[in-house]
Amino acid sequence: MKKINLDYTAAAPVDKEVLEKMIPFFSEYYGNPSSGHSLGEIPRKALQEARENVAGLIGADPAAIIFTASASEANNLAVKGFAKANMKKGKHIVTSSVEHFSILNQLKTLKKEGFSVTELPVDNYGLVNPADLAEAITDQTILVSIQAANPEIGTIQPIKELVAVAKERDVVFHTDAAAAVGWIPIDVQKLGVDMLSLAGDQFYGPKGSGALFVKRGVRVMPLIEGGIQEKGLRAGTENVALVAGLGEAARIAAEQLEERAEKAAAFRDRLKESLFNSIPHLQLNGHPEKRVPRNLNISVSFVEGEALLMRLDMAGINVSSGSSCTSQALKSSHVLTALGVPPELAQGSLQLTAGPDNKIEDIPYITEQLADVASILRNMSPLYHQYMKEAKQNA
Amino acid sequence: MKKINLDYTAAAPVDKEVLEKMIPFFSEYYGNPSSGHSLGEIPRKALQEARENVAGLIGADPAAIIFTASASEANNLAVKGFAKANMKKGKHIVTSSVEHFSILNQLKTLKKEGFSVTELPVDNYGLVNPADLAEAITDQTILVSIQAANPEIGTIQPIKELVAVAKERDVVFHTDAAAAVGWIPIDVQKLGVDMLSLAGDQFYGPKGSGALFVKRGVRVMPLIEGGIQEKGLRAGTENVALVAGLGEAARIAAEQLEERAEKAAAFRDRLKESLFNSIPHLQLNGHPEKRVPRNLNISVSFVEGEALLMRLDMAGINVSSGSSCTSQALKSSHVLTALGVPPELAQGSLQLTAGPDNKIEDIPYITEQLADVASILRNMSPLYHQYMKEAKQNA
Amino acid sequence: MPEYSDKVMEHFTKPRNIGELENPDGMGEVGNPVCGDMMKFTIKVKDDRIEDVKYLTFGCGAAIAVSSMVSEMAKGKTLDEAMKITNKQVAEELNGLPGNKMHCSNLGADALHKAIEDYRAKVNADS
Amino acid sequence: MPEYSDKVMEHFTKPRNIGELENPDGMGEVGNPVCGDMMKFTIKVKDDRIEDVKYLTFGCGAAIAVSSMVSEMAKGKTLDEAMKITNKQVAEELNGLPGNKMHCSNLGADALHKAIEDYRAKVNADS
Ligand SMILES: Cc1ncc(COP(=O)(O)O)c(C=O)c1O
Ligand SMILES: Cc1ncc(COP(=O)(O)O)c(C=O)c1O
Repeated sequence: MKKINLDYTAAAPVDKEVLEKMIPFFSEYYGNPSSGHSLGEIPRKALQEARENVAGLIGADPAAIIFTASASEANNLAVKGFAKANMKKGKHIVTSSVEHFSILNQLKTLKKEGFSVTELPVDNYGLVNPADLAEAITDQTILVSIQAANPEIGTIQPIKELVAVAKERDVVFHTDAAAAVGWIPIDVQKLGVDMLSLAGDQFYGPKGSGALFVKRGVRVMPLIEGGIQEKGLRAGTENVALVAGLGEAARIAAEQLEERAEKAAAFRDRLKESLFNSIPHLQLNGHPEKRVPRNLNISVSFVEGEALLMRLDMAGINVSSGSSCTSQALKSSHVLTALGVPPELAQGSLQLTAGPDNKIEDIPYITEQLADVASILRNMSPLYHQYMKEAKQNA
Repeated sequence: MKKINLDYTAAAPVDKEVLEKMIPFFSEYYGNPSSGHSLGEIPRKALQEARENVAGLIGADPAAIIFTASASEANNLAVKGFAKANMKKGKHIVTSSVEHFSILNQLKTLKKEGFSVTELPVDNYGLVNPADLAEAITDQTILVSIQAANPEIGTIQPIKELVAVAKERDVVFHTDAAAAVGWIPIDVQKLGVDMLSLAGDQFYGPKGSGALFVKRGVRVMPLIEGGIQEKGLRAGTENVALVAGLGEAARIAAEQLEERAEKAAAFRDRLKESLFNSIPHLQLNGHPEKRVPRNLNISVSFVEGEALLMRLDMAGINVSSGSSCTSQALKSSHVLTALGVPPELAQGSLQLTAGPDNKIEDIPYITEQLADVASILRNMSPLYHQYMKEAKQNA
Repeated sequence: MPEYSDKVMEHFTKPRNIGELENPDGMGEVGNPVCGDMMKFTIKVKDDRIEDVKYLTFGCGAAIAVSSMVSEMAKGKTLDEAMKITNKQVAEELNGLPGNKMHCSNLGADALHKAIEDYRAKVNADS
Repeated sequence: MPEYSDKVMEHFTKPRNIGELENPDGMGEVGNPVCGDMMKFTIKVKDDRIEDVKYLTFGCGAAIAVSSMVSEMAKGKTLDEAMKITNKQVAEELNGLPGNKMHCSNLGADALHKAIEDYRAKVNADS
């Protein structure tokens, strides 16, 4: 059976070169970068090299990069860390309704601690309107946190415009760029952001590798306190191997960004065309153009996502879904809901992310399989039967 | 030149078997354990297996293990997480003066947030007295956090006795066991602790792998919020490879604990004997018997630790020191200070930790080198010249 | 999905008795697309026994397997017997369901009972 | 340590002019073991020039290299010239010191100046 992964947002293989870069730091150059003796030397240099490569990918000063163990950690450090350090200036934070849970859930906690939070709405494509941000900012606002791109629907936010609005009011701007870095050009200086989160595993680096860019002068409090690693912003013996992997992944991503993006977009566009041509009653979720190149998100009317996902899995095709049954919290995608996608279409949503192993030649197979699966499930769907009855009556 | 590492607390090589266990999860079984499709299956099983192995090493229920990216993170989750979740019951925390900075520094932050903290003193060997704990606990006390063993001087605390005192007053007990797990038998049930932190890299697992045991019924708030991985206590895509490595390291440690401990202690004891027999003016720091088997800590009178460390490094021997010049924060060891070690002896302290590559046959070389280095540095030390003058005058 | 039993997978992959009976004697519907699962059961009754049963299901793997299982369990049973089928029994017949699926997807018995009640209400109305 | 320049390492490894002059013309001491560094300079002065200089140092690699460097810089200089040697110059001669060592270990010029002042005080007291 063919094996076709279309769920590279959930997880992707570590790039071969990246893994090679990492391996020696486990058992060979295993020293602690903080050691005063020579065993610390090579690991320390590896950290510095990684810092430069990660900084290079986003146009930052290497000294502004704080390594973390995930994008979730970077997001928590950025938002809670900034809120804690700056609460005397105000206790209002603005975000969007389509953020990742690692932003939204910590804001719930901050609310309980006396902060107020404004969740900006998005349009049908998932875009935040800068005018809404302008309206939301008050004298109490200390932070705006809006994602660079959405991991589920791929929509790319107008960060530069949003930053301009925040800067007019002297408000610090954080962007969760985990779904963007490595796939679209991101330059912290051109965008003007003060903080930016990224995740190594989103561009073929290892899981458990992330980073937060914190512009010089922006004060945040550490989540993990202890030693003064990462300028005191993140205690704990540095994870040299994974950081080296993150750095190498960043180096390669910077080099190959355009090529990767073009390849992914070409595949994604062809797949979309093929699916929409062959299968009736599909709907595109997210923006038709302003989306990360590897992301496709569709809703298959009348059927539920987990059932689709399972049947596709049996056909060797891996996807994910925004249905409630596939979510950890048993709620259907808050992102699709924020876009105004009707509940039954949110339940039938599929997220397809192109990755390194996807071939244009596989598109007919994927299309055929999804067509089959959709038709099997529609045939047992009360919603589909009802639709067909109504269509008949109307005819 | 011989290369002899005696600084295995700072860092140790990942065990070969452990690394082999990890490798496939980077690029082959790279799936996300939270995925609804088959790519998540093997990673999910690996997590579960690791959870069982880590639990097995400390006699815990696998469901009570929360994976973290370091002992520092585990400590912060335990203390701040518990404090946040239980502050309505009281705002007093008891700890000891010889804890790791990942305990002490977060307590400084909690103090600023209205908590009060009692740092129990230790005796000349570094031991906390249970009677002192009994006296320190008030009606406001919600948590006691005392380490199982000290990483620097190796002293093992009487945790069982300390827990008994806390339990009499219904106070939750956390122990930072990062320097103990893998080297002395640790059983959370026999000890009676409610929370326990451990670090994979202290028993030949990878850096960036840690865990917190949280007994059923003990409430903590997450530091990193977002997805509901690790029962909602630690958000972020699971770091499957490193967790698998931690699990394998735990499995092997459980199997080989006695053998490893005996081997390390045999080397350590012979080394100690040889050094004290050959070099005048040495002092042992920590307890003569109640110490982790691999740890030796001595002070070389009249000289400073960084200079010792550098000259030993040039001779191929790696050690660490509690001198202020070798610390990140440029302060001499708070542990040695708490023991009442005089400042000049704290400056001249050396921490020697036995590890997998240490051979009894190397002890004469190590002794010779340290004797040489001590004598070179003493010959240029004003303290030594003064001592010799006084000795002459007294003779 | 890997948490599903083989029996669940077997019913999900090859669901029995799919469809909608024409002129059913009883019809029962539960759930809605918002919660993610929806089932419609239709039955034919003869001599107080369920002679035939079919269902349509919008829902996850568990919901589909549960519908299929219920239809098999119900077929041939007297109405009183069928009314005694519980969601818990259905889950047991399927060799268990993942904890988080016990509530939201395990509604098959409810739908069946609704269909039986619908039939009984009609019979009562006719008599 | 790997942050030390080659020049620092060279002076640390082979420190020049170690010792304590007998009957020195001037003696200067700075630091103490609590802060981690301690230096004792002794000088012989002839014709207002530093004819000989020796030191004893308790301290880290930087402290030892600094002492050695200062002793080399001072030897043969007039007292006025030697008084103009700054800690910053010493660090520069060593091709730099790590940032965190600039303050605590870079006290060699201070110790030298103290020795010169000690000599001058004695000369003044004698005259
Ligand atoms: C935009 C965004 N933020 C945060 C995260 C969290 O990443 P992690 O689970 O690695 O912490 C993700 C994960 O995919 C993401 O896409
Ligand atoms: C007792 C103890 N606690 C905490 C830590 C912190 O470990 P890490 O730096 O891996 O977070 C250490 C490190 O050696 C330790 O020995």
